[in-house]
Order: sequence, then structure tokens, then C-alpha cells
Amino acid sequence: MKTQNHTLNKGTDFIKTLFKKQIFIPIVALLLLSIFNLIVDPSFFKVTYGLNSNGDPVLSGYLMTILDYGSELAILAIGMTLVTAASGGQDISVGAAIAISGSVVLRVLCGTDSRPETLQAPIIVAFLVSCVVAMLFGAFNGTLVAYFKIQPMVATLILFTAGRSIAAWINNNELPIVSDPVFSYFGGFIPGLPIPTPFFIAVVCMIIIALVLKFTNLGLYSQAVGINSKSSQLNGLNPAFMKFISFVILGLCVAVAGFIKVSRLSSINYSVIAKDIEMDAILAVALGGNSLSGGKFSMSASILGAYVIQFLTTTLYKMEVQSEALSAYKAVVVIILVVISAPVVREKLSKLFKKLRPQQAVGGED
Amino acid sequence: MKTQNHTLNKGTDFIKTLFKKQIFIPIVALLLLSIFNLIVDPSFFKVTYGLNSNGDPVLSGYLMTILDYGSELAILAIGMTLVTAASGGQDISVGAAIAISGSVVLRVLCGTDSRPETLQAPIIVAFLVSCVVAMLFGAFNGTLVAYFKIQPMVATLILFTAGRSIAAWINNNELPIVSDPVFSYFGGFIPGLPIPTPFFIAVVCMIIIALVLKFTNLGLYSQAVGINSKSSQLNGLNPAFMKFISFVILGLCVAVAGFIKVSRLSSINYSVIAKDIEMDAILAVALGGNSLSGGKFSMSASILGAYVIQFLTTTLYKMEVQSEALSAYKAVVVIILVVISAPVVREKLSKLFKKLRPQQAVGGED
Amino acid sequence: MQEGTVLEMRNIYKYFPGVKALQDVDFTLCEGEIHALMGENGAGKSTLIKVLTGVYSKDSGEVFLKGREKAVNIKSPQDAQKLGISTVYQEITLCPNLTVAENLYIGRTKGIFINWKIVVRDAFNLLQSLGIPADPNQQLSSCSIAVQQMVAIARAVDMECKVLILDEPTSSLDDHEVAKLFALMRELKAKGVSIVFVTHFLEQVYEVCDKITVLRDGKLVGEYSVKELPRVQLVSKMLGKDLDDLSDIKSDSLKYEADENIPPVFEAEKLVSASGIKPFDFSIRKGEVNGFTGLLGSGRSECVRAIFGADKILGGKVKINGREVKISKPIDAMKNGIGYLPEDRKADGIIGDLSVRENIILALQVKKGFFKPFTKAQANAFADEYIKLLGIKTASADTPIKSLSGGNQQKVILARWLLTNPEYLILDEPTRGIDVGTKIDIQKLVLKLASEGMSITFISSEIDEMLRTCSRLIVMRDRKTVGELDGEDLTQNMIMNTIAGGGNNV
Amino acid sequence: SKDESSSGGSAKKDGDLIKVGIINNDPNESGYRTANDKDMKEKFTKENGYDASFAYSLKNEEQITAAQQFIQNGVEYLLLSAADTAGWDSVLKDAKDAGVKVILFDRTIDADSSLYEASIVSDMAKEGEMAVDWLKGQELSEYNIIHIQGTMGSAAQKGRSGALDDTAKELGWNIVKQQTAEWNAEKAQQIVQSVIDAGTKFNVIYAENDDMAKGAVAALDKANISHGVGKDVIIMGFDCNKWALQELLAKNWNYNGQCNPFQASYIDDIIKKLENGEAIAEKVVVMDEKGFDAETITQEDVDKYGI
Ligand SMILES: Nc1ncnc2c1ncn2[C@@H]1O[C@H](COP(=O)(O)OP(=O)(O)OP(=O)(O)O)[C@@H](O)[C@H]1O
Ligand SMILES: Nc1ncnc2c1ncn2[C@@H]1O[C@H](COP(=O)(O)OP(=O)(O)OP(=O)(O)O)[C@@H](O)[C@H]1O
Ligand SMILES: [Mg+2]
Ligand SMILES: [Mg+2]
Repeated sequence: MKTQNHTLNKGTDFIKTLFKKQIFIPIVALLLLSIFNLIVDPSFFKVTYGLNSNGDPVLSGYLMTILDYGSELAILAIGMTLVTAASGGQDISVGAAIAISGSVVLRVLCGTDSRPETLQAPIIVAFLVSCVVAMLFGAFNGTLVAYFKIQPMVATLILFTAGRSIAAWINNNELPIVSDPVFSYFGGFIPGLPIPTPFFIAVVCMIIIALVLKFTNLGLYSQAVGINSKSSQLNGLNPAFMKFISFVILGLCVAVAGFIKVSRLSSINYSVIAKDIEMDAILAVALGGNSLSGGKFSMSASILGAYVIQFLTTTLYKMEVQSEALSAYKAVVVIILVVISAPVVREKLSKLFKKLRPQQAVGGED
Repeated sequence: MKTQNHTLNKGTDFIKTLFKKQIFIPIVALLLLSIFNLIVDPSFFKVTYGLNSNGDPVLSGYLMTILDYGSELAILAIGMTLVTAASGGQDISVGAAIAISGSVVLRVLCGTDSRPETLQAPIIVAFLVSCVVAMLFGAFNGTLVAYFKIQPMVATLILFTAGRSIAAWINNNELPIVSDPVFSYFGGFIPGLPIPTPFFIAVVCMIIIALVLKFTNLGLYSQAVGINSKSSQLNGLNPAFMKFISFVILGLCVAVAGFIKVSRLSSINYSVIAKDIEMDAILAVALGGNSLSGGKFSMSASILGAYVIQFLTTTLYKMEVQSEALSAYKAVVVIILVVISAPVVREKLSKLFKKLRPQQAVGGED
Repeated sequence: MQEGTVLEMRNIYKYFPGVKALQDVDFTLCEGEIHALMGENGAGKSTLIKVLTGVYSKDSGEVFLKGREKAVNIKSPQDAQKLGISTVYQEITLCPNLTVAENLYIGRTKGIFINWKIVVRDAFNLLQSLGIPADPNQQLSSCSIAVQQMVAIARAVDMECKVLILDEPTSSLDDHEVAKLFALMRELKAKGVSIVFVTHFLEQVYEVCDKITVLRDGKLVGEYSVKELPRVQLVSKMLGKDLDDLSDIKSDSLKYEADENIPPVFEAEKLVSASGIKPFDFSIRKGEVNGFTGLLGSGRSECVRAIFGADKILGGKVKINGREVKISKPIDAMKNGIGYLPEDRKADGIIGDLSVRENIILALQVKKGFFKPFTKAQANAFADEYIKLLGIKTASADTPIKSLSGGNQQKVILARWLLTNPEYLILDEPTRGIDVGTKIDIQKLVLKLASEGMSITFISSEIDEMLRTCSRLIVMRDRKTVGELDGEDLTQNMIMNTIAGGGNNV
Repeated sequence: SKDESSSGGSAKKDGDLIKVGIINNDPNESGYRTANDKDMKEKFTKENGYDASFAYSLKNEEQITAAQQFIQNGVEYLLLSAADTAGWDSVLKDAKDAGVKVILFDRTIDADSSLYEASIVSDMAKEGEMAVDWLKGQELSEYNIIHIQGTMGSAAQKGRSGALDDTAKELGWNIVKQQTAEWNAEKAQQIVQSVIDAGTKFNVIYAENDDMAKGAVAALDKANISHGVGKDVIIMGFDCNKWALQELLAKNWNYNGQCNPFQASYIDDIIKKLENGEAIAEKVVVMDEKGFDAETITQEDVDKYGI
């Protein structure tokens, strides 16, 4: 009896824990979207193997598109989650900051000539310079938030509005185009590898953040600061510094995302590159079940949230939704997902589940 | 000795209290902007009296422009302050909601004909209908926030993205134009009155909200709910309902602002009407020294904040700021103002002030 | 600095707007001693500690530490920690959304790299060794206040420190826990750790402390050796006046004679709430003072929350004055003349940013209704009346309640409910963190109100206090009522027996 | 068309309907775009022999994604009004590989011209020149111009601003204010209001679209400044919205430049030719565009050219 109960409870417990876990939310969202697509058109899930215009093998299909285009968002979601946790607010300047760091990459690669024959600097140098620049801008936001105690949305507004002008200024308002094929690998495919490179980059970022969260106090500290900055100060933390550093880390994420973005087109358009991406990044954090007012977070839920958003976008494209309403549809679906996963509703669901198996549940408490 | 000290203390106290009062922030901002304008070009403050094209007397000049164009913002700031206080978040859909309610006004006035000779309904009816519609949309946002516990920025995102399409749909994508001159009074001048009507409307709104705050517990309740929703529930309040109602009130403010906006041009452009006004409204609340994470608020500071923002906008237009950078400049100035008025800096200032008059300060406490 | 001194604070001044919290205060702590810091609510004890640990910057004065020539400048709690000063602050300063283990180690793990497995294991051992009934992986907010307090203490004592500061650590602990804490303190003392101990419980001072420093109104009254300062004198030093004898306040208080034929003011049958409490019956008559007693976590608070409708009610019947009513949320209870002072003052009681005045009138205002706000004059009158009545120390009625001292915040919340003049008042740990003088005042007040016909449920972790005020006690264990004691049975022994399960009054 | 997404290739399925994928900007963006979209929707119907799918976005990336989708779905023609000039190379190459023919409308892109069959565009610079020539023809004693620009960097803004900038420099016209209102009437109103408040003299308002002209006029009306034919201030607008042409007819405004949104028939012609195997004479087709003067405009013009 005991042992039998045990295994039963394991299942019950697992689902119970899942109900409580944050990652439940994006998982349910993903399931719902998948089911929807399965019903409407199962070919959504078909992945085909073929050769691209250069004769290299590539995987293609909607799923690949999601992994590909969702990657920048996933990378941004990492930083945005930390900023949200520590500062209790969001950075609305990430789109503009991507424009800046992308512009820096092109500037370093192209030098003063906007359409150079050869690269003026190694790609890695360009990337590193853009990292430094993006982190400096992150530090600027972070200083306003952490040391001047300005609310994040207001503080980052400055870069949000000024960023794209700065990006244009970096390249003298010109539109540099990089012709080096290697540069385009980062936003496309590395010859021989059939998986889109942005996804690789995103995976690398995820591994790094996972290691950082596992082996350092970053996660704990930023949550503590976000939950109660006063008490965490009394406990010997430095809340201002934690907030500051979270913006710097977001800066790094921005640099990576910006690098992918410019590599995709080998060029840049200052006014539209990564437009509205801040909204998607914030949504990813929210869809991950994280409170936008800071505190506890789940990084994996945020990242999954980012891919769910891309999944949704791709689905909507595929559905040929009355397109002017696309973003409205997107918002509606996100809201529905968030409602379904709202604590109130989740509790109800969890109770319902309990009721369905009253015996086991009671037995489990013995 | 005592009496002498007394008068001195009064001054000291007054300034001390001012330092602590929230309204200090927008007042300082206003002073700084005024000083700047005085130095650059004192004619900024010139108000002239003249006759307009209909031969009616009007006052004109930059100051009038500020009172005129700042009014929608001031009206919105009223609702936004309440929403911020009660829910600890902001409604980012006000611009889109203005498009909707403006569209409703025109729809009622014009009927199915987009360019009618005569009005199809009295203006007051159109206004009331738009109030109802805007409050319904407010209630929609409020329900998501209060009862489904979705974070305000995410919840209002839905209307933010869908609103302008809804607005266009209300008028079958047509652009109605009202030719009745009376309708344009609300966004212009009432014949005989030299002060812009929007300012009158704003003043009426301010009086109403002042009365409401005085003769009901709206202020106390929404602050209590915003500060500590758990303990206010134990004191018999209904936090969810307070949040809900604050969104409905914001809906009403949106209707009034939308009415003025469509009256200004006697027409509407769905995609640009009241564009980015949500940002300005949020800034007004922040500039009023209110915490964007809810709780205590000062309505007068918010309203003054709204006019300060318009002051700034007008100043920038006047300065012929490199036009694409206008909003960036605006953000920079707002940030500077907020930094100057940040608690950290304010404390420093207040300490400095104390040091300058150490005798009186100590004496004053005897 | 003298030989054997670990810490010395000299001529400390600290002003808050409108409050002179500390004026010319000296404090000396010697090696291996337990030093009590005593004073009324708002005397400046917590402020002195916060100045010492760098939470507040002092306006003037100097702090010396052993082994340092010059005065040290402690700018932040981190600095203090680094200098070997470990602190448990009065308001629990842990993060409710983090787990117990995380709370135990946050801010004090060395280096940037950590291994969570080891941390959890260490946490488990630490909790075990101190006998704290909590799981390292449990979320802190799901622990009762007492456990939270124990966790905070565990965290502080686990640090390698030379000076340990405990600001009212025992305010929500019961005797058992207190005994454990004292054993621990003695152990540390033997190791040479110096301890600063703030409390309002005189017995505790005489039990463990070596020296006492008394503050009054932000000024130093003096430093005394425990042996040389009898209780009565200590109290008079704290209050600045003599206090009538504490004992026997019950016997000479008036007794309201309830008519047995009138139905109880409040009666609950098989009441059960979503918090997990077992269905219970309960009733209280007009003018009666009764109480719930039991160990920590026995469900006392949950019972009264159910009565007030603060938790979701799942079943049961409620009668007020014999008439059946439905109480599903606090406002229903309030409308039926019930008042409830919650135990967790910070989370459930105060509305931090609002002024003292607004906090006082809030409940009455809500009862009165949305469209009938009090005028400024009325609100001021109410606030002033109760500030005076309870001796609330505040710069003005406009001061935000969060800047009051802990005890004074408690008084404000008490004032809030007294103001509503309820027929039935529930007080969950109303004297927590309240100084001796006021505590007696509150007990007297309770009895006086009862004699005027108010029914009161009084919950306290101090059995003494319960015995003094209550005429009937309901004993709880494991979220069940397990007994009821009244009349002759109301003795310390009997209660302890029943709590422990030996009682026969089930 | 949804269920064919897996079929690939360019095989015809729906009888002899020609499968086209149309990628456009958001029709809510402006009256111009609304008219343009309406025109496309009216032309590319089943009755006219087309099976059309539409996708809208103001974002290049989303447009590119949509293009990839259309290619996957096996359209025969891809009609494209790009949000952005750059970034189209690879997707157009893919289109070429898949045998999809690309026709650009309204906007050109920065890609090799072998990647598309034709490009149907407005010549914004020419529109600007026509307007500025008309202004020159007014022979005012002095020119004090308020220049209200569209969103900076857009083709329309560049073309229309360029012409005015050049001529102003050349002839010494005085531009008293040059600022972007981002196609927004309210902003235009504030810009003009600010000039009025400053007391600066002006006699021409050159607004780069009708909405902004309307905002400018609202500010003038408020301040008792007459405008229109024979009045104090000349009002110039672009796009030929019906209501704007009516203002012209009423002589409240002076000039309106057309920006022809009706590209569908041009595209239709080209597709017909391609289907018949004919060659396209010119890769870049510039549409005819007019400018209207308040003195000469007629009701027929309003009905015919108003959008
Ligand atoms: N942050 C603050 N702002 C303003 N006044 C303060 C602040 N903190 C404390 N005070 C005031 O300083 C005085 C001393 O408070 P403190 O907290 O030190 O008292 P305490 O002796 O610890 O009292 P208790 O026994 O109630 O905890 C009180 O009058 C209190 O109102
Ligand atoms: N929100 C909650 N979530 C989970 N468990 C809770 C919650 N609140 C209380 N509990 C648990 O319920 C039990 C009873 O708590 P309750 O506060 O009623 O005890 P108590 O007798 O009042 O003790 P105390 O002296 O600590 O106040 C405790 O074990 C506590 O951990
Ligand atoms: Mg204290
Ligand atoms: Mg309790």
C-alpha cells in the first residue's frame, strides 16, 4: 500500500509542483499553440532538409524559423529578466541600444568607407568593441536607476528616444553594407551546419547564464534586492550595485542581439532595426510568469517565454491573419496566455486537479 | 528673542516643508525652465490680446499655447495618477483609447456619412456616448488588472496595439470631417472668451477631481490599496475594486481628452492622433514626484507635471531643436529634472540648506 | 578605550525630521558580556543600533572598536558585518519570497562562487542544531513569524562575529524558544562574543544579562550592573516615574456581569477556513475576555483570522448576538462590530507610507463609507485623542507611520481598532514589542473595555499576560482546539499540561 | 491558399488563377496607404484572374519573413512595397531560385536589379520639384516659408524636402522654420503655433502631406491668419486626399501635389506581359503624377484624383 501510493504520489506531486512552478506558464502556452497548429495544419511542424542558395545544407521549416528568429529575443530576455528582478522595472531602450551596438559593429568593420571591399577590422574586434559600448550604455541606464533612484522606465526613456539618433550619428548617417560572406554567417548558417547560427549563439548565452546562476550568487542577490532592497541592505548586500550590474549585463545581451541583427542583413536601418523589440522582451519576461515588479524570477521560463512569443508571431504570419491587426492578435493571445496562467486561475486549475484525484491526494499526506 | 526666532523659523519651515512636499519637484522644474527661457528670450512670456479670424477676442503667446496644448495631458494625468497609485503600474493604452473615443465622437456626430452637412446628433450626446465607450474600455483594462491580476503594462498592451484598428473600424476606415463650427469651439475658443477652451475643460476636470478627493475617500483608499493591499483588505477595503475603478476613471479622462483632440482638427487620423501621449502622461506622473510603483500620490503635482512637460515641448519647438532629436532632448531634460528632484539629491540640497542656517534650524526646534 | 572593551560609542547624536532620536548617548560593550539595552518605545534603542551598524549615518559622535586606534566609520551594514558585528534587526529583515536556506546565507557567502547543495546542507544542519522547525527549501513566507524570527537569529549567530546585536528577538517567541535562545547566548558568551540584547521583558533581562544601559527619550540614563539594579528601579529609570505594582491588576479590575440568558455576542459553529485550520466551535459573551493559547504554529492566528473573515471561509455558521450572519470578508465582520488587530504588523497592519493620522482613522473611515470622509478637523481630533491616550511617540500626526518605532506602530494599529469601538475586538499579540509601562496600560485598557461591555479575544505568547487578562482560555494544538480552561483551572501549570497534551478537558 | 503551403514549387492549382503574394506597409499608416491597399485589393481578385495573399508590416524583418512564407507557399509573383531598402538580397535570391517573379511597387530597394522584374515608383523628387516650380511661379515679393517635414529619412520626405532646400538656397528664399512633424497633424499644428507665438512673419506653408497641412491650417485659423487664394498665407500639401482637394476647390488651400497610389493597373499590365512571354521595356516605371492649383482645379479632378 505504502509503496504503491508512493509512485502514485510521485506523479501527483510532479504535476502539483509543475502547477506551482513558473515554467508551467510558458509550457502551457507552448502546448496550446502547438495543439492549435496541429489542428489547423500539422505541416507546421515539418522540418525539411535541403540546400540553400550557396549549396550548403540547411534545415528549414516553421520550427527552424522560430528557433532562428526567436534567438535575439531569448538573449534579450536573459538580461531583461535580471533587470526586472533586481530593479523592479523594465528597460525600454533595448531596441535603440541594439541600433547603437549594431551601428558600432558596422562602423568598426567598415571604417569610414560605407561600402568597403575588405573588412577594416576582424569581426571579433568589432564584436568586442560593440560589447563595450553597449555595456557602457547599460551602465548609464544602471547609474540613473541605481544611484539616482530614477524609475527604470523613466530612466531608460532617454536612451529609448535618443538611441537611434546616436546610432545614425556613429555612421555619419550612412548605411554601411558589409559584403564579407563570413559576417553573414552569424545571422544565417555556418556552411556545413544545417542549424541557424543565431540559435547556436542563443544556446551559448543560455549555457553561460545557467553556469553563472549556478555558481554565483547573482540570481539570489538580484532577487533579494528586488524583493526588499532595504532588508537586503541590512543583510549586507549592496542593492544599488546589484541593480547597476543587472543593467550592464543587459547591455551585454543587447550587444549580442545587435550583432546577430546586423549580421542578418549585413547592414542596418537605424529607425527600424529591432523596433518594438523591447515590448516583446518585456512580454517574454511576463509570459515566463515573472513579476514585472521585481523579485523572484525563473530564467528558463523567461527564455522559453521568448520562444513562445516567436512561435506566436510565426503562427500568426502563417495564418495570414488580417495583417494590420497582427500585433493586436499577438497582444490578445499573450493576454489570454497570461490570464490562463494567472495565479488565480492556476490555483483553480490546481484545485480542480486535486478534486479529480481526491483519494490519492489524501493518501499522500499520510 | 523667541518671537524673532519665530518669524525666521516660519521661513525656514516653509522652505523645509516645500523640500519635503512632492509639488516641489514640478515647481523647481517649472522655475528652471522659466529661467532658461527668460535668459534666452524673454519674449517667451509675452501674451498678446487680439482678434481671431471670426473677430472674437483671443489671448495668444507661448504661455497660452502651453495652457492650451497641455490640457489634454493634464486631464490624462489625473486618471493616470489614480491608476498608478492604486495598481502600481501604468496604462500604456491611453493614446489608442483616445483614438477610439475620438472616433466614437465623430461616428455619432456624422452617422454613416463621413462628411455630413449637418450634425446627425447633438454634440453632448456624442460626448456622452464616447464617455461610456471609453469607460467600458477602461473597465476592460481594469478587469484584467484587478481581477486577473495581470500587470498593468501587460494588460493594457492589448488595447495599446489593437486600439487604433478598433478606432478605424468604428468609422469604417473613413476619415469623417465635421464642418459644424460649434464643434471646433471645444478645441479652440468659445466666441467672446479669450482663453482657449481646452484649458477651461481641464480646469473643470481639476475642480471635479479636487471635489471628489475632498468629499470621498477615493484618495485615501487608492493610496492604501497601492501601499499595502493585504493590510487594506484586512481593514475592510476591496483592493481589486479600487484598482478596477481607477481604470474606469482613467477611461473617463481619456474620453474628455479624446473629445478635445478631435475637436481641435474637427477630424481624426487614427494612426497618429494622440501618438506617444501615454509616455507623456506617465512622465507627468513621474515628474510630479509620484512613485510609479504606486502608493502615495499628489494630484496637483501630477497636473503641474503635465503642464511642465508641455512647457518643455513648447520651449523645444521654439528653440528649433534639430527636429528629429526633439523627443530625445525632451527625455534628457525630463531626466535631468527628475534627477535634480530625486530623493537623494533633494536630501543633499536640504542638508546644504540646513548647514547654511544652523542656528535657526536648531533654535527652531526648542 | 579601556582594557576589555570591544565597542564604545561616544556622544552619539541623531536627528530625524522633528525628532531628536539620540542625544549625547554613550554606550560601552565589554568582552564576553550580555548587555541589555532598555527603554520605552521610541526611546532610541533601535536607532542606536542602526547608527552603530551603518543603517543610519550619525549626525555626530564617535565609535571605537577594539584593536583600532582611531574611531571607525561604519557606512553600511556590510561594513559592520566585515568588522564582526552581526545584527538581528527589530523588524524581520529577511526576504519572504526566498527560501529559508537562501535567507540564511544571503549576503554572507564568501566569494562569488557558491555551491547550493552545500548551502542547503549547511542550512539543514544549522536549523537542526537550533531546533528550528523549518525546511531549508521552504519559502520563508510560509513560516510563522516566530520561525522567521528564529531564522533571522540563526543567520546572525552563525556568522563569525565578535559582537552580536539582537533587537527584540524574543518578541514573538514563546518560553520554549526563548529558553533555547538563551542557552545559545550563554554558549556564545562563553566563547567571548559580546551580545547587545534589546527586550521589553524584564525577567529575561534578569535571566541572562550582565549589564543594563537605559535610554529615555533619546538620552542616556545610565549604565548599571544587573545585580545592583532591582526591577522596580529599572522600571522607574526607564519610565522616569514609578510604576504601580504589576501583579494582580485583574483582581481589582471591575467585572462586567453578563446575563447568561442573552445569546453570546459572537458564536461560531464548525467554522473552517482555507488556511488549513480544523473546523472549530467558538463563542464569546458580552464583556468577556478570552484567549487562544498554544505553541507556535498551533493555529491561534488562523482561528481568529477565520472569525474575522480574513481567510476564505469554507464552511460553518456564524451568529452575532444570536442572529445568523454571513461573514466572508473583513468588511462584513467590521460591519457586524468586530475588530481585528493582526499579528504581523508590518505585512498586515501598517500602511507604511500613510501618515499616523490616516492609519488611525482608516478602519473607522472604511466602516463609515466611501462617500463620507472625515473632515480634517475630525480626523485630527481622533488622531490626537488616541496619540494622547496610548502615548504614541510621533513627531506629528502627519508623520508616515513607517518612521515610527516598532512599539509605537503597534500602538497606532491598536488605536485604529479602538477607534471603531467594536462590540467584539480580536487582539492577536497586541503587546508585541510594547514596553512594560504601556503593556500594563494595554492590559488595563482591555479589562476596562471589557468591564464596559466589550468582548475581547486576546492572544499572546506570554502566558502571564494571558492569565492576567483572560477569564477563559482555549488551548490549541496542531491547528485543533484541544481544550478549554477557566476559573480555577487557569494556572500556568494547567495550561502547560493541556498544551503538551496531558490535559483532560477535551 | 493555406492548405497548399506544403506543396512547394510554382505549379498552378486553382485552375488558371495566378498566385500572387503582396507585401505592403500598414494600410492605417496614412490615407495614401489606405488608397493604395484598396487599389491592390480591388485589382487582384479572383474575377481578374488572381489568387492573392496579403501581408502587411512596417518592419523590414517581418516583411522578409512574410516573403519567405509566400515563397514557401509557392506564389508565382511577389509584389513588394518594402519597408526598408536594405536586406532583401538573400530572400530575393531564394525567390529567384524558386522561380518566383518579383515586382516592386511604391518603393525601390537596394539590391541587384536582376533580382526583380520591374519597379513601379513615384518620383518623389519630381513631386517636390513640381510643387516648388509652382511656388516659384507665384512670384511673391518675398518668400518666408514654414517647411513642415515628414518623418525624417523617408523617401517622400527626402524628395519633397530636397527640391525645396535646393531652390530656397538658389533663390534666397527664407525658410523661417524647418521641422519634422512626422506626418502628424497635431505636431504640425504645434510647430506653426510656435512660429505664430514667436511673431515671425511667414507667407507660405509647405507641408509634406495633407494631414500636416491641415494641422498647420488649424493653427492659422486659431490665430486669425487668413490663408488660401489671394490671402496672407499660401498652403501647400501633398497626397491629394479628397478632403484636401475640396479645400483647394474652396480656395482655402493653394496647391496639392499628387502622389499616385494607384499602382495596381501598372502591375497588372506587367504581369500580363510576363505571362504572355513579352519583354518588359523598362525596369523602372515612373508613374504619372499631377499637381493641382486651387485656381484651376475642378470638381472632376476632385472626384477622379481624390483618394
Ligand atoms: N526613519 C525614521 N524617520 C523618522 N523618525 C524615526 C525614524 N526611525 C526612528 N524614528 C524616531 O526615532 C525615535 C526612536 O525610535 P527607535 O526605533 O530607536 O525606538 P526604540 O527605542 O527602538 O522603540 P521600540 O521599543 O518601540 O522599538 C522614535 O521617536 C521614532 O519615531
Ligand atoms: N500563508 C501561509 N502559508 C503556508 N502556511 C502558513 C501560512 N500562514 C500560516 N501557515 C502555517 O500555519 C500554521 C499555523 O499558523 P498560525 O500563525 O495560526 O500559528 P499561531 O498559533 O498563531 O502561532 P504564532 O505564535 O507563530 O503566531 C503554522 O505552521 C504556519 O507555518
Ligand atoms: Mg526598536
Ligand atoms: Mg499567531
